[in-house]
Amino acid sequence: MKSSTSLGSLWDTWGITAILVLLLAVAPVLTPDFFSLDNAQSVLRESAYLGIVAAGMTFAVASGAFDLSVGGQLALCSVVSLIGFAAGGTVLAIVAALATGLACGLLNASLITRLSVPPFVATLGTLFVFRGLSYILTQDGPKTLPYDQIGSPFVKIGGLNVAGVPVPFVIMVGVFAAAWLLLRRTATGRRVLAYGSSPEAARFCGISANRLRLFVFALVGVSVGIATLTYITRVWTADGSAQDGFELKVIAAVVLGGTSLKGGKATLIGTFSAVLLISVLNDMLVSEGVPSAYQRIVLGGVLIVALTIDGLRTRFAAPGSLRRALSGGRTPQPGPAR
Amino acid sequence: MTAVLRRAPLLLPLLGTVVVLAVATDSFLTGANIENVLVAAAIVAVPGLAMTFCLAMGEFDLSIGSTVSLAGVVCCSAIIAGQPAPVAMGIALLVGAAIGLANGLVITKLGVTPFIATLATLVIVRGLSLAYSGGHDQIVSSAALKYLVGGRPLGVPMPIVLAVVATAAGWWAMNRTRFGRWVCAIGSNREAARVSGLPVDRVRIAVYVLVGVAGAGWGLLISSQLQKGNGQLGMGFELDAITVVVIGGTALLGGRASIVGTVLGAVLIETIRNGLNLLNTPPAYQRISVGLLLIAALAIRGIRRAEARTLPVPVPEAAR
Amino acid sequence: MADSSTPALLRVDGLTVEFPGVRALDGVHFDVAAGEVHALVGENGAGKSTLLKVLGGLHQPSAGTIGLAERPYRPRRPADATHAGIAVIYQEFNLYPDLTVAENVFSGREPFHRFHRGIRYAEINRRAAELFATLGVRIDPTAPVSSLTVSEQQLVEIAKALSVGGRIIVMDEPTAALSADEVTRLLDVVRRLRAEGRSVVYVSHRLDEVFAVADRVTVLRDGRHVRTTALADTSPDELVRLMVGRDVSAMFHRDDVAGGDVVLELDQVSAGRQLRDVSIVVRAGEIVGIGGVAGAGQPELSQVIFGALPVKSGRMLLSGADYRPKGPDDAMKAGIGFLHEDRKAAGILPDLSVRHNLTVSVLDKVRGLFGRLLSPAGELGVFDTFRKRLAIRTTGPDQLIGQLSGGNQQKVLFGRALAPGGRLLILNEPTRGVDIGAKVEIHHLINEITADGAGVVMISSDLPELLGISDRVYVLAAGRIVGHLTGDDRTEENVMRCATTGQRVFSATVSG
Amino acid sequence: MKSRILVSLAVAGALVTAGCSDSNAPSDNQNGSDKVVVGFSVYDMQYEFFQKMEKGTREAATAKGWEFKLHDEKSDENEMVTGAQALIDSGVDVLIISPFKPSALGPIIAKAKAKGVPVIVDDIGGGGAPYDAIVISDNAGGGKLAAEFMAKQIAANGKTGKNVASITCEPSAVYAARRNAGFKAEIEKLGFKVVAELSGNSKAEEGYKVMKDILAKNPDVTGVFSCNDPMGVAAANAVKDAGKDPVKDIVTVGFNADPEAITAIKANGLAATVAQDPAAMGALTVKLADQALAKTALTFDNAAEREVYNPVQLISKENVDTVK
Repeated sequence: MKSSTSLGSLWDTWGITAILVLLLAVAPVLTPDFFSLDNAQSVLRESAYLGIVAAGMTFAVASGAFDLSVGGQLALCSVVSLIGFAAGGTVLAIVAALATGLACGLLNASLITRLSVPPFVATLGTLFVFRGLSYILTQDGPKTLPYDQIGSPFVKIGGLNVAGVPVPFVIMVGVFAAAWLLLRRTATGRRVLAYGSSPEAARFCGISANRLRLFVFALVGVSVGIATLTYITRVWTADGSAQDGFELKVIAAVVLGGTSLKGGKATLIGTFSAVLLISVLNDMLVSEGVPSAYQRIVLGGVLIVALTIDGLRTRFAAPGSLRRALSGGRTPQPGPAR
Repeated sequence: MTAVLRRAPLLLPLLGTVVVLAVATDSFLTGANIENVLVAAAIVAVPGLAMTFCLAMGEFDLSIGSTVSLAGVVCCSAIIAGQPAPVAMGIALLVGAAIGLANGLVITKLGVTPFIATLATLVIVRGLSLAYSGGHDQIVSSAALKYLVGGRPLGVPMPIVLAVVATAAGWWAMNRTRFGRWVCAIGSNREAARVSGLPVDRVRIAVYVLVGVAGAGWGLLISSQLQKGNGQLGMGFELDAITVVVIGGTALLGGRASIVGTVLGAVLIETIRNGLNLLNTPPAYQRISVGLLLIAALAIRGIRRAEARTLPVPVPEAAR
Repeated sequence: MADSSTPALLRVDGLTVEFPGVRALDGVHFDVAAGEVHALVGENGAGKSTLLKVLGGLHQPSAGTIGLAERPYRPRRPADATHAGIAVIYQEFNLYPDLTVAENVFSGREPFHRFHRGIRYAEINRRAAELFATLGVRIDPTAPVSSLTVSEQQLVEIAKALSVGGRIIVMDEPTAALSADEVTRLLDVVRRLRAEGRSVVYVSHRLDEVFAVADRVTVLRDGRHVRTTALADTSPDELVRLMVGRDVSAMFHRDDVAGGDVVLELDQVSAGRQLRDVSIVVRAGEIVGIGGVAGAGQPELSQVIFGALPVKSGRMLLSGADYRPKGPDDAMKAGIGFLHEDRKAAGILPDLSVRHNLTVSVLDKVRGLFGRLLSPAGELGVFDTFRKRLAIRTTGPDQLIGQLSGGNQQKVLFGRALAPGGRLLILNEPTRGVDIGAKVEIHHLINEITADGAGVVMISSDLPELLGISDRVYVLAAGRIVGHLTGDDRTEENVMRCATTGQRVFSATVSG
Repeated sequence: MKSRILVSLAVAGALVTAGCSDSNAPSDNQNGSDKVVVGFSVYDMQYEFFQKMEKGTREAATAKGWEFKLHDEKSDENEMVTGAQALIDSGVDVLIISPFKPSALGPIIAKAKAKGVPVIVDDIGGGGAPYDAIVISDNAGGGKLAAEFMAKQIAANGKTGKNVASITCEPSAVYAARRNAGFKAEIEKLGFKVVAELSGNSKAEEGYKVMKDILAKNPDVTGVFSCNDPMGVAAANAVKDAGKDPVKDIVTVGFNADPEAITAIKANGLAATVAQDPAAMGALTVKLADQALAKTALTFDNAAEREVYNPVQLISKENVDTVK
């Protein structure tokens, strides 16, 4: 495909990947057994659930919104999935996870579209609601995959490798491939970008805001449902407190990847690389025995540095883009708008 | 009456909650309990007022919970090191200001989105707080520090005095001074503010410093209650602060702010929390009710807005 | 009046402004005398806006000097311009919708109480009222700006300029969004400013306004100075020639087209806040103009046809069949294209490429082999078709639409509107903010579209365009059709009479 | 575009394939070197309790001449599983773990079993997984001790009120629930009534607020038990701020014997706490690990659950000076 490439657009798509490659290049020096099979598998396996949700979240951010409830969704999906497993084994566990994710997404979507609650507040509210429901379902203690079910195909999802590649990572790659097709090669994906770029213009392109948001938030829910399958089969347990603060990790990965919080621009490759970058960095800090207080400082610093590069680039680019980069504010609407 | 309700729409749900709790419990309407609720509300209202300025500008500060922790740690360890309590408190407030300044500079000079910049400082400042305290409780026994929550000038609990003063100052600053009007101007139309020569970056930095100082103040109040500081305090407080502002009616997009709304939001949240405790409600249900309250508050506003327009004008995205 | 012997108040010499890869201004000279209205004209991209931004302190020149009252003037930030008494009113208003009128007027310069720091509201409200009085208008200083009409917002900008004691007031396309009577009022204000001894730099695409109000005119082309002359010494045709660099014949050309079958019929349609009992007919191959003062219901009318606004009562017919769109997507499926009047806010998709901006209206038709997936080849095909047909100047399909000139953006949006089938086109302000060259091209294009059998509904606040291009004109006033003009009845006087007085004028030749 | 995806995948693939080339990680490292390597996965080094536990474990291990590897779970179940499994991958001979989520021990123990690494659980809970042994404080017993002390102290205070309250941790903390259950059963047996049972989510801030609410609702409570010390000391502060005495008026008892509780007890700012000895627990896990490596049979206090109890002790003003 021919494209008018500039340094800026290259950075948009590949910047974070470049940093990841750089990090991988120095990783063996800093952490000698970084590329041991076990460690590499561990890095790929542990980030799968984050990556899968980040793929879904990329669509939400591309549409100009985000979903703060994914942590609550993950907890609820996990709890319901474990209940499903206890009741009906592998199949029911998988169906329960996916159905719960979809239901959570649809609830968010209907609050946003039917009650006109801004996505930020709607999903902040449902974050509390989903976690509360998870707590209610686990009042007698966390739900668990029993150890004697270790031979069950469901339990195996988390630990299994295919030709040396962890299954959760395979699922994550599959999700990203599907997400890429959805974003770049379907009408719906294009409409998400169009809507994120200019909701008002999109309306006059025949794009229904309600239908689109329904799709986006349902998609996030489904991605959480899929992520649950790789998450719960790795940690085997869940209750209302599962993955506290998950939402901010996911959004950070998406934005770190280069998807604009203003909407309209998205890069799944960037999200993918950002997820791996966080995982690799975390692995290196942990295996080097850096105390957790300093791990936080390093991870936060990386976030700022990566986005500073992006911020500076936008800032000092052509004057036209300066204007848009700053257009947080609105211009007065013509006519008696309100 | 309708005019009052229009300006402070939260009064209605607040009165409703009060009536329900007065009937459902026999301890809600006691002097001790009302004071209890108001003190708790006052403590969250103070940072909420600062956060109101941030949201009026159309931005967020997610780092405030970590500031709470670091300020408490710094203050208490300074007292342990032998500093007089007022000096220690001053140092803590300065640390809060420094965090705010760092946020402001990263956002304005490096062009990092506020959401991400303050998310990063949330993580970093939490790390600093843990590292500085070495993971230990910094335990103090300071009457001067205790005065922040325990003092009763003229018989009124100190947090309420602080909140009243902060509310009056906040209302005046927001609605009657250049600073407040510039904050709303920036939230209303950032590009215009820049082109018309308002000191946009300076105002933004000032707001982040304000939030940083208020966060540190929040930390001092918490440390005053607990007589200690440590790396775990203030987790998740950022959402508490934003929640009271949003429930209070300040537009997420910026441009308009309701100082009184923020205070009422704090009172409403704390009333409900207190009521659920008086009713011995399990914590799971407490979470759900806070979530539903948030959605309900904004849904009512959303529906009202939808009715008010006939020509479909774009509904701006909240999250931008 | 300007006199060559009086010293210039503002003098620009050899001004050059460079952006990465572009020289936006190249050695431009320009001067303004005290008490003069000096018009600045040129096509889009000629450098007018850049010159304005230099004067306003937003851009820094790479070469050249500016003198203000015989002293060097080098603004580094907007505040410098304000201090020097130069007030620039940009095309995009710099207002705060959530703040009051008075707060907007005095923003950044609010007088405040020394002790308690409170803004002196009584003072700014009074002074704002006084400013509006000198402008001869009544606007409540305590009303929020979001409640004002566009023309009132324009006046707030002017009041703001006056309040800084502006010796020189620079207006960029001040009438772009105004209706005819509002334009008249604005020109009065400009004359009033001149009478007070202030200078006005007036930038406009509309030459009739320039001739109505300005003393001298400077023409820019491609970032260079072309000519400065007194208006008495020139003519519109000459100015157009200077701006375009060539002869533009037949500004408003309309091919003769025989009306075909009825494409669209509205029968007593009411919608929105003010559209009431509107009945219109559009035939294949016909251009139907909709005129009226701003706010008479034109956007509502266009949106109701496009399904973006629900019908309250009455009915619509498309080629004789019942037409009840639930949304714009239904309209698009029926082959209706739509051009929004606000290209920037509701037209372009700024983060998307030219190709994707074009194909967004036909995503269902560019499916590839698998049925569900988009076909890149199909999209390129659509792009190539319209690039050729509309002569869109772009570096390639992947160029971001924001990087195109206004005229080319508009052509892309035309392509988007045509792509669904070109059965009926609803064009809101099709040439707003585009330069004269592009304007002529767009008029040609509309002619071609109708020659292919499409019906066109065109809404334009540019009266000469409306009358020059349309076969028939409906006039709206307060949401009702008050006039239907055909043939020789299509005069500016008739339109204005209907639009402003509500007097009903219906040509006898109405049929069907 | 497609090629971009491929490159991106290749980067990820490099992680795997590069590993394959030098993958000779032995599943059984015991013959790798003479030195025993012990891995310790700790709940969260933010907390003093676990800092002490880590110190006790490390000192006992180094005293035996073992190599000590630490992993911090940072209160995150994903990090717990990932890090503990990484310790096993890195070739430790024995794993000691204080699990953030006991119910997430399953996958860790499954991996350890596959590699023949014994697992000793330190406190919190075993989650029903087949670990080799668990050293556990008698949480329910501690709750019972707290109740007995409280009843005695209330009587000593000359109060006749029979209403007490309890402040619990977040609903997911199983070990804390046991403390509360032990307390509640005993105090009710002694004729008291638990009139308020509210969660402070393990946090000091919330413990303070909840205590304020309890005082507003039941000003007549004569005692309050708190499932951890941060909340216990915070509750005592709330009692003081209400103008009452946390020893003489409302007997406030915490759990853990954190330094702040010890300090408070000395200053009459808290009536009592229940001491676990995390350092001793750490040392005990190392002893058990040594036995497990030597394949000697372990002796349990509760063989069914393979539990080894570490005694708990009530700390009040009387014996607080004996605490180091």
